[in-house]
Amino acid sequence: MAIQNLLLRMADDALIIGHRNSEWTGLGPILEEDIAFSSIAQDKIGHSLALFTMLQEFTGLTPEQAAFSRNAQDYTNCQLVEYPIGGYDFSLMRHFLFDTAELLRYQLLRDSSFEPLAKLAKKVVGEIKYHVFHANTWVVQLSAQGTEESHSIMQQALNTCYPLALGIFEPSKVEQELVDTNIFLGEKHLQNLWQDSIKETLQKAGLILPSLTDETVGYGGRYGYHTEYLQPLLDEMTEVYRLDPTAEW
Amino acid sequence: ERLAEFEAKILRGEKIEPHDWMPKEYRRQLIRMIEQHAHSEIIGALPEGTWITRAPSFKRKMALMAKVQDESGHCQLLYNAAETLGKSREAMINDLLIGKSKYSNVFNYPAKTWADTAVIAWLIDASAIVNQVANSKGSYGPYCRALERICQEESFHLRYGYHNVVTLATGTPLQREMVQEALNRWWRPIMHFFGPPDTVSEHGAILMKWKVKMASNDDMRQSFLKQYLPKIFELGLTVPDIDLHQDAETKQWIIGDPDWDEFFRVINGDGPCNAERLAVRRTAEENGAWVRRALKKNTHAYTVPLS
Amino acid sequence: EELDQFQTFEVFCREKTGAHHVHVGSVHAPSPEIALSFAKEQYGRRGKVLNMWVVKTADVYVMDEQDADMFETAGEKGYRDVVDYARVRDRIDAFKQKQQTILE
Amino acid sequence: EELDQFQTFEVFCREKTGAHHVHVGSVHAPSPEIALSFAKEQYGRRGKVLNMWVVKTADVYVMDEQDADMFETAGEKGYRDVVDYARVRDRIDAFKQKQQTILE
Repeated sequence: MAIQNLLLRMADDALIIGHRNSEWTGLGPILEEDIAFSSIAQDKIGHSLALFTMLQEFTGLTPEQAAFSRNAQDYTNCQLVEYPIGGYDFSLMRHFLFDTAELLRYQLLRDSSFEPLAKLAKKVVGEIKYHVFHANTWVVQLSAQGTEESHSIMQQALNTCYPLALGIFEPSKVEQELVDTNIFLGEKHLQNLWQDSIKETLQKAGLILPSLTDETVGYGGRYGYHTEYLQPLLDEMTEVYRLDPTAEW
Repeated sequence: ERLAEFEAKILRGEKIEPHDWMPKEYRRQLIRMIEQHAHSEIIGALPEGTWITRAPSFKRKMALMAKVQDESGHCQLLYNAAETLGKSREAMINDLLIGKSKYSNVFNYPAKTWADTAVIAWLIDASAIVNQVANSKGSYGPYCRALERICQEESFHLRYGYHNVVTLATGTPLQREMVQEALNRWWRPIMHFFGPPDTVSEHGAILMKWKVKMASNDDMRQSFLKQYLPKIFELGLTVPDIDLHQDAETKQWIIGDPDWDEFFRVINGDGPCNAERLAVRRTAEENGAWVRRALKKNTHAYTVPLS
Repeated sequence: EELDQFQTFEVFCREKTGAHHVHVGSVHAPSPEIALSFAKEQYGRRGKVLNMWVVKTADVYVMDEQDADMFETAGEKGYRDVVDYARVRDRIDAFKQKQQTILE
Repeated sequence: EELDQFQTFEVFCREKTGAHHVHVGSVHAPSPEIALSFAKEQYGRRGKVLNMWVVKTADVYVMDEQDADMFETAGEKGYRDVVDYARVRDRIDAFKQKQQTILE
């Protein structure tokens, strides 16, 4: 089922990036930013919960079973989201590139023929708009309006993140079916919108897109090929759940 | 003269506001107390924070994230309240990192298992609330207003913690054992949380008169025991204190000696996690320095927040 | 300076000690000092106003209306509110019930 | 080393229920946009916030507490002399007059 493929990769993306960004809770560069970034991570986990709940209709698995009992090769998140949080520059740049795509994706999905997904999209678009507002503000603040030092740090983060971010749009094997059934207009279309959208902020931030070399592009995630970082993340995430998956936690 | 008017105002139950006249000692003691409360919030976020990535369900994960986020939020509110007294936030953070200013001793112990986070969220937040509710009737406006919002948000922590402990205590044998062991580890630090019996604590008297400190350590401990021991026993859990008993007539709970030497040893830096907590805090501050340098570039002179 | 081009100031008052400052309205005035005296005139008359702030309206940054949708879902996050953790009573009673039957 | 301190903004929230913006606290931030984003998270992550203002603390003019006694009389004695108030009064009326004519 094409819709299952779409729901699962969206759920996996949101869960893994929410999990990674939650690692900043209590450790952010500034107290107020710590609070803001944690809210964004919580929203992501909330979105993944909503998507896994939708998937339950098809799979019969509860969100916990779906999320806490799969190994890396069964995960379909893009590789960008599984990388360790690194410095605040990496996490911010990933947040900017990922959430710009996420907002555009949910805006498109408001007209999806798959009713539950259209309903969810309408509900969360406001939240994600704030995520993008937050990301844009910080990228511009630390690049154009920051110091020489912060500008070069952010440029370097963009050089690292941009090739990985292209993995968000890696077409799945059900792409055409999604487009034909008007569930989703397709990753290609989304990527075009995304290229224009990030260009605007990057110009304001005085950052330039890196030139691409094929092997750095972050493809593979949609087909279960992941970096060495994902399995340790999943082992940690499920450490308590695995003590007794049948218990109520 | 001004001191008399100041004390009369407090007696009438009015609040002192940032621009009012106040004795130097009042300002100093308030900054010390609010600063320590703020430090305890940011350091308190660390033991629980390590379990966010291992929370066993979506709701627990989101709730623990929201709880630790609240602790950063409360720290921000409290630093603001202390800043209205004229000490900048960076100076307070600096005093924390160089060990000059203290934080609540209970966070110098490790959260060993998931059940530890449940006991922390319930009983340590409950202890903090006993303290905060008392202080929220104090004399300094900005601190009371901050505590008003903090107490509202803490009510979620308490309910979340209790729900978590109850789920474990009424769950599988493994869960029940895990929460009993956590309770055994945390009981003594919780008894220490309210501070040594009042005869020993030297700040007492003047702070009470100026409504900076609103209740004695023993009264607060007793209020905690009265409210929460019945709930612990109701779940069939025990506490590691063979001398603990309730006085037949006065209904007061009498506790065994929680070893105040250990309390003073740990508060002066010799607990299991003292070094680790400050090290993590220092790393976080250092990692964020480039961000703060970038932000500071285009700002004007610092002004003391208003209220 | 141009006196008859009066700018507006937003006015905030604290009614009694311990309370928050509340926005009560705005005044036209050429300078903050005069704005404060007008504000006292207009808003200080009724009750005993203890403290007053004025701010040039131009200095107030507003989250614009069409961004209000960013706040919309804030209220629905049950996981961080008390309400989601209420049904504890029945779980304890069920547990005590089970303990009872084991003892017999 | 010189501490990296930056400015604060005072935050005012309007809740769904209340009509007035109420002062809820302040945030450290380098710019109004970031201050708004911080304020939304710190003071708007729970419940019923509809709208938010932020103002640089430095832009807030405060009626000093010592002047509080100036207010005390307001409650009892009504009119109170302010030096050039009379001259400024008719100027405001003139200003309002002019506004009126422009509007018509």
